[in-house]
Formats: sequence, C-alpha cells, structure tokens
Amino acid sequence: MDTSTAMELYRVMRTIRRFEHRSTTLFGENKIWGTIHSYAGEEAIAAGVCEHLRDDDWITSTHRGHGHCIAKRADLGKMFAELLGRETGYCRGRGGSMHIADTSKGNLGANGIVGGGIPIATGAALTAKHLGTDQVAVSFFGDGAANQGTFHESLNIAAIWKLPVVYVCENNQYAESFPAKKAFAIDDISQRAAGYGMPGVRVDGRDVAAVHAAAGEAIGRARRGDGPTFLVCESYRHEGHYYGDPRKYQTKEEIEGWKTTFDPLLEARAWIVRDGLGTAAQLDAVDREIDDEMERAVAWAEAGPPASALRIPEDIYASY
Amino acid sequence: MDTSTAMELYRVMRTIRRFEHRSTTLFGENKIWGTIHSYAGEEAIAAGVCEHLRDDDWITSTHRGHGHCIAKRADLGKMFAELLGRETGYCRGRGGSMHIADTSKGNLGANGIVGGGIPIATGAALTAKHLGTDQVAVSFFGDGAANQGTFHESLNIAAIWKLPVVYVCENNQYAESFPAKKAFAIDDISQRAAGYGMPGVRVDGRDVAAVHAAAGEAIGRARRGDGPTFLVCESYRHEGHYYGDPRKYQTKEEIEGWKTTFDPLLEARAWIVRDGLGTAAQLDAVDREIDDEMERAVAWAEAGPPASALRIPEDIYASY
Amino acid sequence: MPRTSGNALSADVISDGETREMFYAEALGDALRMEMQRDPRVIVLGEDIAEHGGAFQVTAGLLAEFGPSRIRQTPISEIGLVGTAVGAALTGLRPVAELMYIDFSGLAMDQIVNQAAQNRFMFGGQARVPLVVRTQGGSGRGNAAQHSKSLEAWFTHVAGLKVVMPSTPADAKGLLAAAIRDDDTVMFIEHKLLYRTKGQVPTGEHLVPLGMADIKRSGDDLTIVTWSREVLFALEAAQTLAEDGIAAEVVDLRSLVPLDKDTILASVRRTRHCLVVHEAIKRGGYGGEIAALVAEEAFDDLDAPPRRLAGLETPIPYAQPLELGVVPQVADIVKAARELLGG
Amino acid sequence: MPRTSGNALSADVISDGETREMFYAEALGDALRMEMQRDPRVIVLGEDIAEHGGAFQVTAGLLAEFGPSRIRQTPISEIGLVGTAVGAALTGLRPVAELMYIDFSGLAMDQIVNQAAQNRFMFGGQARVPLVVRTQGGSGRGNAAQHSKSLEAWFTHVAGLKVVMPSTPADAKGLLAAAIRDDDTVMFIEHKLLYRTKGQVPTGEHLVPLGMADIKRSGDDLTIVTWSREVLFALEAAQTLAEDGIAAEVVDLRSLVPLDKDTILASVRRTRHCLVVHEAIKRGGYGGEIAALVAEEAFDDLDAPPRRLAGLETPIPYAQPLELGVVPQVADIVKAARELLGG
Ligand SMILES: Cc1ncc(C[n+]2csc(CCOP(=O)(O)OP(=O)(O)O)c2C)c(N)n1
Ligand SMILES: Cc1ncc(C[n+]2csc(CCOP(=O)(O)OP(=O)(O)O)c2C)c(N)n1
Ligand SMILES: [Mg+2]
Ligand SMILES: [Mg+2]
Repeated sequence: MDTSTAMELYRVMRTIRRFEHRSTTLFGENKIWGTIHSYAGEEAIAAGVCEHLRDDDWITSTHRGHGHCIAKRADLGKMFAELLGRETGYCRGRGGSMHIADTSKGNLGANGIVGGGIPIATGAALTAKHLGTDQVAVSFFGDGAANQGTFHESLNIAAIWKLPVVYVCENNQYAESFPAKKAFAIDDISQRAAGYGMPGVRVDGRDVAAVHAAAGEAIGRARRGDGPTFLVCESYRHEGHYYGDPRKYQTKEEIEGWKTTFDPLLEARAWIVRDGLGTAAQLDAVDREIDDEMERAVAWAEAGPPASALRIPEDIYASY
Repeated sequence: MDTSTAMELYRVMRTIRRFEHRSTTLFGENKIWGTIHSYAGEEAIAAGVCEHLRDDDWITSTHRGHGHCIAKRADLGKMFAELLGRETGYCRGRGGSMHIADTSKGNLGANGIVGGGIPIATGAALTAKHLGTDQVAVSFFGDGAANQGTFHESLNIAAIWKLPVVYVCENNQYAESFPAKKAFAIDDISQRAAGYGMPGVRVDGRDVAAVHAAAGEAIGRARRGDGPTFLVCESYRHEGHYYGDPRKYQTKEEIEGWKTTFDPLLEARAWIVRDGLGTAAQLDAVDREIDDEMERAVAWAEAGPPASALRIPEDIYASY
Repeated sequence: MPRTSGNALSADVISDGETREMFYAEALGDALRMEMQRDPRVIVLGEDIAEHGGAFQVTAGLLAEFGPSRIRQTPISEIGLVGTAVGAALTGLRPVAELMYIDFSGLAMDQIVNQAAQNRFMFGGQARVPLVVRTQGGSGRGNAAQHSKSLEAWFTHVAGLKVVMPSTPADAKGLLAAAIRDDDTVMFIEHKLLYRTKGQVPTGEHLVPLGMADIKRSGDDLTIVTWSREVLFALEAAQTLAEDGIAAEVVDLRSLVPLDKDTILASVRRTRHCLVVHEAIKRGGYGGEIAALVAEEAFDDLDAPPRRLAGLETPIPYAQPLELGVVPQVADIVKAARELLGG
Repeated sequence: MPRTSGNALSADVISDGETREMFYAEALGDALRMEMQRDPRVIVLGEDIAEHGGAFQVTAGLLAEFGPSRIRQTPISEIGLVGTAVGAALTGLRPVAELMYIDFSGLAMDQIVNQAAQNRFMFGGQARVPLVVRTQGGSGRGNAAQHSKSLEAWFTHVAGLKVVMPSTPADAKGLLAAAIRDDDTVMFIEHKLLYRTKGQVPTGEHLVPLGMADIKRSGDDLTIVTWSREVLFALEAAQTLAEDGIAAEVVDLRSLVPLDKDTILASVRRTRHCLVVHEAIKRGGYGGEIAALVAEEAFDDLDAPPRRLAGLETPIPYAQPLELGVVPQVADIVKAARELLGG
C-alpha cells in the first residue's frame, strides 16, 4: 500500500476515535440529549471500506454511525452541531446521533432501526444499475442486524438482480447484551452468503489493511457490474453498547483483552511505522492536527444557533 | 417399506388428488366462494411427511393447504363444508379454503400470508421443548416463502434454541407466476440451511418413498431433541396457482412434461406394484373406496346448514 | 371529467377534453404507462406484475412495453421490495411499489413508516422520497380475513405519508399520475371490487391534485362523507333517498391525507347533517377523525350529532352472506341517513 | 388502591390491602414475577431481557429466578420472536413477548394482526392466543423519530386485539397480571417516561380487569379523557385549574380496547364538557374515536363541542426544546380546558 493511502487510513481512524472520545465527554457534560453509541474499536472497518468510495457512491449506516459518517468525509462541525441540537447540524437538530445523513457525500443516513438500512442500500444500488452508472452502494450493519428479515430479503434481491452493492457486517461480537455466539448457531456469519449465491468473505475487522484489501475486491466487483458481496468484519466495540451501559454481560478481562491485544488504531500505527509507510513523528503530527481540528469543530458547533422552530408541514413534506 | 405404510401413503395421496379434483368441480359449479389453490402434483410431500406425525404433533400449513390437512387426518366432510361456507365446516364458514385448521389433529391452520406459518411452527416447537414432551412441529411452505423474512428469522431461532421443528419447503418451481430459477440465485434452496447451522436436505418431492425416508430422519432428529432440519422437496403443481389462473408464465410443454414424466400418484402406484407391496386390484379397490368416501363427504357437506350469523365479540374474543 | 370542489388547497384538475370508457384497473394501467413514457425514472416493483400483469391486471402489458428493467418483478419479500423502492426513491428514481394486498402491509410497515415517511424530517430536509406504494384493500370477494381488510386509518396516522383512495376510473388515473409526480411518499389504496367498474376517463394527460375532495353528488339535506367503494354505495343510496325527497350530498374525499377540510365543512354547514361512511371497522377508523373534526368545527351548525356508519368490529368472514353483512351496504346507508334526519 | 369506576363492563379490582411504594418498572416486574411463579406456562421472550434486564429494567432479576428457558432472550428478529410467541400461545404456553420500542412494531405487525388477533375468528373458535405483547412508546428522552412514537391507534383498529396503557405503577401491575391471565392477545403499551415514576402498589395479588376506566380525579366542570403519561399531565393541569375554581374530572381509560364507554359518557353528561388528550399525533389518533363517540352519544348533553388536544402532525424531533413542543404539556391542557369552558 502506498504511503498516502496508509496515512489517510490512519487519519480517518484516528479522527473517528477522537470524535467518539469528544462526543463522550460532551455527553458527560449533559450537552447531548438522547443516546450515543460509540464506534471506538471498529474504526478500521469504516476507514478501510470507505477509502474505496467516491462522493457519488452511497452508504447506509446504523445507530452506531459516527464512524461511517466521518469515513464518508463528513464535516465534523456539522456532526457535533447535530449532536448538540443546533440549527447548523446536518439535520438541523431534528435527527440527533441516530439520524445523521450527509446526502452531499452519499451518506443516506444512520438508522435507528436495526437492519433498516439494508434494503435502502439495495435500492440505491438498483438506481445505479437502472441509470447505468458505475456507482456502488455499501450497507454497514451489525451482527445483530444479520438476523433481521430485511437482511435476508435484501441479499436475495441483490443477488438475483446482480446489484452493485456490498453488505458489510460489522461483527463486534454483541447485539446490545446478546453475544453473537449465542445469537448464531454458526461461527462464520459470512457462510450465509452461499445461501444467496453471492461471494462471502470474512476478514479481521481490526486490521485496516486487511479490511481495505477485502473491501477493494468487493467494491471493484460491484463497480464492474459483477454483483454483490457479503463482507463480514470481525471486531469488538471498546465501549458499552450506549453511553452508560453497565455491561453486565461482559467481563473486565474480556474487554481489556480485546482492547490490549489488538487495538485497531495502535496496530495501524505500528504497521505504518514497521512497513516504513510513515514515521512516528509524522503520525504524531497527524494526531495533533486532528485534535486541533476536533476542538475547532466543537467550538464551531457550540457557537451555532439552536434548532429553529418546527415548520409543519414544511419540515415533513416536500409539498403539501 | 412395509405394505401397510406403502398402501397408507398411496391412500393419502389419492385422497388428496381426488379432493382437489372434487373441490375444483364444486368451484366450477359456483358453490365455492373466494379462491382455491390446488395441491395436485405435490401430494407426495404432505403424505410422506405426515406419515411420521402423531395427532399431538403440530403442523402449520399454507394457502395451498388441503393436502396438508388431509395428510394430518382431517375429516373430509368438514373440509368440504368449510369450502361451502357451512356451519358444519372446520371454521364454521368463517375461514374458507385459505383458513382451515384442525387443532384436534394438531393442524394449526392454513395461512393466507406467505411465510406466516413459519414462526408459528417454531413457537409450537418451543412449547414442546418447554414442556419437555417429544412432540414435533412441521412447517410446510413454498419456494416463494423461503424468500420471506419470517423464514430467515425463524430458522435462526430454531437453530440457536435447538427446537424440535422440521421446515419443509415445497419447491413447486413457482411462486404464483415467478419461477424459482429467477427468484433465487442458487439452484438448491437447501443450501440455506448451512447459514443457520442446521442440516439441509434436498429430495425429489414427487417420490413419496424418498420424501418418507428423508422426513423420517428429520422428524426423528427433532423428536430425539437433536434440533431442526430444513427439508426441501422438489415438485411441481399440476394446476394453475389458483382456480382460473391463465398460466401465461408457463408453456403447455412444460406443464405436460412434468405431469407425464413423473406424476407422483402414478409413480407411487407403479412402485407399489413393482415392489410387490400391493396389487393393481388392491389399489383399484382403494381408489373406489376413496371416490365413494369423497361423494359421501360432499353430500354430507352440502346437506349442512349455512354458516350461522356472526356473534360479535364472542366469535372474535375468548372473553371480552 | 368529475366535478371538483376546486378548493383553495390545490390547483384545479388538469385534463384535456377527450375521454373514453375504461375499467378502473385499465385507467390505473393507463396512468402508469403514461408516467413511465413521460419519465424514465419511473419504475414499478412488485410481485407477479410481469408476465401475469398483476393480481388485478393493472400492470398488464407493461412488461412488453417497458421490459424487465422497469417492470421489476420481485420475490415474495414485502419489506425487501418496499425498502428497495425507498432506497431507489432516495437516490433519484421514482418507484411505484405494489403491495398486492393491503393486508400484507404489516410486513412492510417499518420501511413505509420509519424509513420512507420520516426520512425527510429526520434528516433535516436533505432528501425526498418520491415513492408511491400501490395497494388494494376491501372485502367482497370471499378472500376472508387476511385478504380483505381496510387499513387506511393506519397510514393516515403517520406524519410524512399522503393517503389516496380513488373511487372512480377517472380519479384513479388522475390521482395515480399526480401521486407519481409527487415528491413525497404516497399510499395509493385501491379497492379490489372497483377494478372492474367502468367510467369515462380522459385519454390524455389527467392529473387530479392530492388533497382535493370531490362532490360526487350535491344536495342540501345531508352530507355523506365517504371514500373508495363506499362512494358508489352512497351514490346509490342518495338515489333512493331522492325518491322520498331527501337530497343527499356525497363528498368523496379521494385523498385522506392531505384532507380537504374546507369542502367537508362547507357542505356540512349547509346541510346541517353529517353521515360518515367507510368500509373499515369503526373502532379507530378514519371516520372518527372526520366525525370529530365536524363536531369540533361545525358543532353549532349541526341539527343532529354527526354519525358514523362503518364496518363491524370483526375480521372479514369467508361465507358470502356473512361477508356482506359486516360492511355498510346501500340499504344501511339509506337507513342511517333517514335516522339522522329523524325519519 | 386506585378508585375505580366499578362499571358494569367487568368485575371489580381484586387486590389485598398491603401496598408499598414501587417504581412503574418495578411494579411491572413484580407482576411478571408473580404470574411466572403462579403459572409455569408463562414465559417471556424478547431482546436484551436476560442479563441486561430489559432496555428499561422491567425484567431485571427474572433470569436469575427463572432461568434462560423461561426468560428467552431472542436475536433481533421482531417478527420471528412475536410469531414464535404466537405459536407458543396457540399450543399451550402463555408468552409475554417484549417489543423494545413500539416503533419496531412495524416489523412484527403481520404476526400481531393477521396471525394472533384473527386466529380465533378465522378458525371458527378452535383456538385461543393468550399472548401479551409488552411494548413502550412515547417521546421525551431525545430518542428521536424512530424511538418515540405513540402508535396505540393502529392496534385499536384491529378486531381481535385488546389494548392496554397503564399510567400508574399500581395499574401497571394490576393490568399486566390481568393481561397475562387473559385468553386473548393483549397489546400492553407502557411509556418510557413512566418507568421511573413511583406510587403505592399492592404487594400481593393485584388484578385490574381490562375494559375498566378509572376516574383519577373527580370534578363537575369538565371531563378530561386521557391515558398513559398524559394522565399525569392532566392531573397536574386539574390542580392548576382547581386554583381558579375549575373542577376537572380526569378519566384514565387504562384500557383502550375494550373501551369503558359508560364511564366516559356518564362523566361527560355530568360535566357537559369533554376534552380528549393524548400524546399520539391527532390525525387518525384514538382521540378521534373518543370525540366522535361523545359527539354521537352525548351531543345534546354538551355545552361545547368535544375538543381534542394531541400531538402535532410531525415525527418526533431530537432537540429537546423541539421535542417538548410537539406533544401536549401541562400548560397546554390548562389552556385548552379554559378555552373549552369559554374562559
Ligand atoms: C428493529 C430494532 N430492534 C431492536 C432495536 C434496539 N437495538 C438498538 S441497537 C441494538 C443492537 C444492534 O446490534 P448490532 O446489529 O450487532 O449492532 P451493534 O450495536 O453491535 O453495532 C438493538 C437490539 C432497534 N433499534 N431496532
Ligand atoms: C405475504 C404475502 N405476499 C404475497 C401473497 C400473494 N401470494 C399468495 S400465494 C403466492 C405465491 C406463493 O408461492 P410459494 O410460497 O412458492 O407457494 P405455492 O403457491 O407455490 O405453493 C403469493 C405471492 C400472500 N398471500 N402473502
Ligand atoms: Mg454487534
Ligand atoms: Mg411455489
């Protein structure tokens, strides 16, 4: 992999990690309403996949959507502004953390319904196929979502129509408190691909280079018109399911084990230095830039005006 | 296989064939309201599977449910009476062809919702497991239903809970006008079982001995507490999807081909004689008995009183 | 061309003069064909819509004319097909998704309600979901409890949806064309027993704006507010009532959301009597909305309480005599109208 | 023990004297525990109900007491889990299925409506579906449009379902126990902002029959008909109104289906003024049913039109100030009541 790509992957991962850290502190300061779901620990997936996407490619995201949004090149200020319920937020404070979209960059939106984005990405891929473009759609979803009917119906439709879509299952080992090893009677979720007649690939979702390589193949296949792929990325979420999750269903050992044995961000750092793609000094510089950028974004967001009063029906209907 | 089993399988298949023939003529005489879906051509599946079931085992059926109902030892008179909208019908004329149940024999009912019975059978199996009985649940459904979300969610639940249930997919090659070869990107639907971690078996659903053998294994596995099986029976419906279907989506050649090359009933006859399990004369006698029984059932049904007036809320709620 | 209320809510009906007699199903097909010819972004998704031409033959002939890439026959995957249509609508197409029976909407409800209807609002107006979900409801064909419901009330209760229910072939064509051109998600609800009804339909472009009720018959003694197939029953009832000198006005809502309050209230204030008639069961039905609205806004103009005549609170039974007994028939409307007028 | 209307519809509240203060969530858990102890056929199915104790901690502790075979944690498969519960109910168990948010019911609607609710009727009374679907709705926690809806109206419109919405801890326990013992399918709808409210709850067996409204406060000047969290708002509003000499009666429906018409009508006939308040959006809401009923049956006893105060026709917004603005607050009720009385 070339230096610039490697450094870019690191930048995106590090930005996501920092964003989650900052939003967590903001939440702790009671500046954020509702719930937030941290993507910390899963950064390599969004970064590795979206590196292959253009602004006119589409993604559908989840309740754990900050990482996908950032990897699809969203504006951090507008993201924070949305979390803070500002008019300057992506959704003018109407959506919040679980409902951030950035259609200008092809992010069709986070989704509060587990599995809700899977058919939507399928439909975006149908648009590309219908219009004869080489656009691609990627649907991000969790291990839990893979047991939803929408997963089944969508993968079958994409397979029979050979749609340019990649289904990326982020297996962070848990659906809220339910461990994947109990929610599935199979170890390898990617086995399900065979039942739809599409390629199934399993990769270490903590290893950004591995994700990048596997996603490159899948997205290339879709772009060439060779149909969908089911890509399962094995990973782990460092934080609770939501801010404040008591995590009764996990042991300290398990959590620490995952964090210390293979932290996607630290491993990316090590790999970059090891392979001479960048120096520690360069990476430190990136870290500083990101931290500064983050503070500027928070400041900008906090300075923004509160969400404007609702306009009914104008906010809801395009015409009424 | 012993003589009595073979003859019983033939009797059930022949009864179903005749029932469908008779209900079709009654429909033609405008005595039946609504729609009917003929099971002709698929008799070997219901007969072969239900031969292993006890009255306290459960099945869920479909819109094409007459065959399952008969194989589960239903009363023909009450079935005709239901089709004729009589008070003496299984559902007192409230349900009709698409909604016949016979809970006294464990038939939890036909279903007008494609895939609607799959989770219900799963729940019946949960009851057996919860109560620690050795009862088994069988869910019959079509190839089309295998693309419903209920199929996916139910098979996964049954697999992780090791429920005593057998999922019998009757692949008659079409979902209304949609050919299975277009609705799936795979040839062998039973491949999907692997994605749930349960055994998947494919069998010629026109060959009653083959169905009987495969179903025996699957049902035995469930009864022993060894979990669910996905059994796909390849078959073909001799008639249109519904009475009056113009069948624009099929060619005469295709239809005749299937009917003449391997008619489940004729083949069963030939096999029984060939293997010396019964003589042509004995089989002819069975045919005559069935035809007489059928006419008695129709006569009894036609003599029945019309469906009684609705009682609201009594007909709808157990208590209100 | 039907008389229209020409109320403030929306532009007038656009249509050239030419008409010919068509079946309701044919008129719908005509709208689909014309909109597909007009706009390459319009595609149709659904079950059995291709060779078979749709369960009620509405899409008959479209496969031959537009091919499988625009007449997309789907597996039996209601939430998958509706969700795919939502995604296509979000990204530039104008899909028409067919749910064969409204009874099946329970399988696709999440994509209709949480995804399509709420998208524009949730994302701060970034996107539009120009999607039409064509479906049909109603009893009368012996299809029993899982193929005969009238569920429009569910959709009227969802912020972000529009709900349309044409009663005539002309309205069917005009409203479907308007729904396809609409930038919001429209639930377009047909009635299985209207497909074979006939009427004069403009052969050229014909658009009936959403949100505009239609006075299908005028009268000064009472207002019958109704929609879908019950409009035909109400018109028959009005005929009978006319014979004993009662002049009933029949207001066909056509569009439940947006609702043409002006036309309803103006009519009720004039006739001072309001009878709301629908096929769906009464409890929790949209008739409650209309009757409450009339009570709230025209209370002092009423000479009698507003009255609802609707389906009985039961699933639809199979046996024909029972089936006929659970939804309002012409005689029931006549009787209710007489009672309302103290007769 | 709450005062009850003791109307004809149903037996009186059964309960022994002992009470203690409990949270609403705790009272629900208490009902589950007692019914599970009492009847081995009662099982619970749902997402995150085991170690985590449920999204709102209602099932906390039940896994330890009853084990995984009775506290059945399911994958994220709403239609699968509800359908599995339907099958279990049909074959002899008495399942309580939890839908974490009522917003997710769109995924399970088919099994609730076409399967559970209609089973008994369709099959001529052969079977029963003693199923309780526990879920919760409502806004106020910044969960935005897909986790804050109030959808009770959908279920009231389904023949075969019962619909219950408790507002107090005591009612929560008594109604849940009654729902579990009921032989029909009951939609048991809680409110996310009631879980942490406290009240005295009978510690022993406590059953509140379905179909019985409760007059939570009596008064002669106007009747406020409401349910779920809005009952608390209505009581606060009544307090404020009392200060300027207006005596508001607060009728808590508790059970929307069966509906306690007698209590509503008796109260309205006495106070001659009816205000219906609910959190769900007004259009197509159950308030229309109540207002229409009152208009139809008590028209001549009313001194003013029945009036509805309900949620605005919008998905629930995220930002807190906006969220508070879209559903009726105490001040809105006070204002509406004054207007209704011509003040
Ligand atoms: C349809 C639906 N069911 C349940 C929930 C509640 N819920 C929110 S996130 C979540 C777990 C999702 O697990 P997974 O798909 O693995 O994603 P992860 O949170 O692990 O990233 C659940 C059950 C929901 N939001 N939507
Ligand atoms: C949920 C649902 N979608 C669509 C239909 C309409 N429909 C009835 S039968 C049928 C085809 C079913 O195909 P399959 O499952 O293969 O069963 P078969 O009719 O071939 O026996 C369809 C689409 C339905 N009844 N329910
Ligand atoms: Mg997960
Ligand atoms: Mg089939």
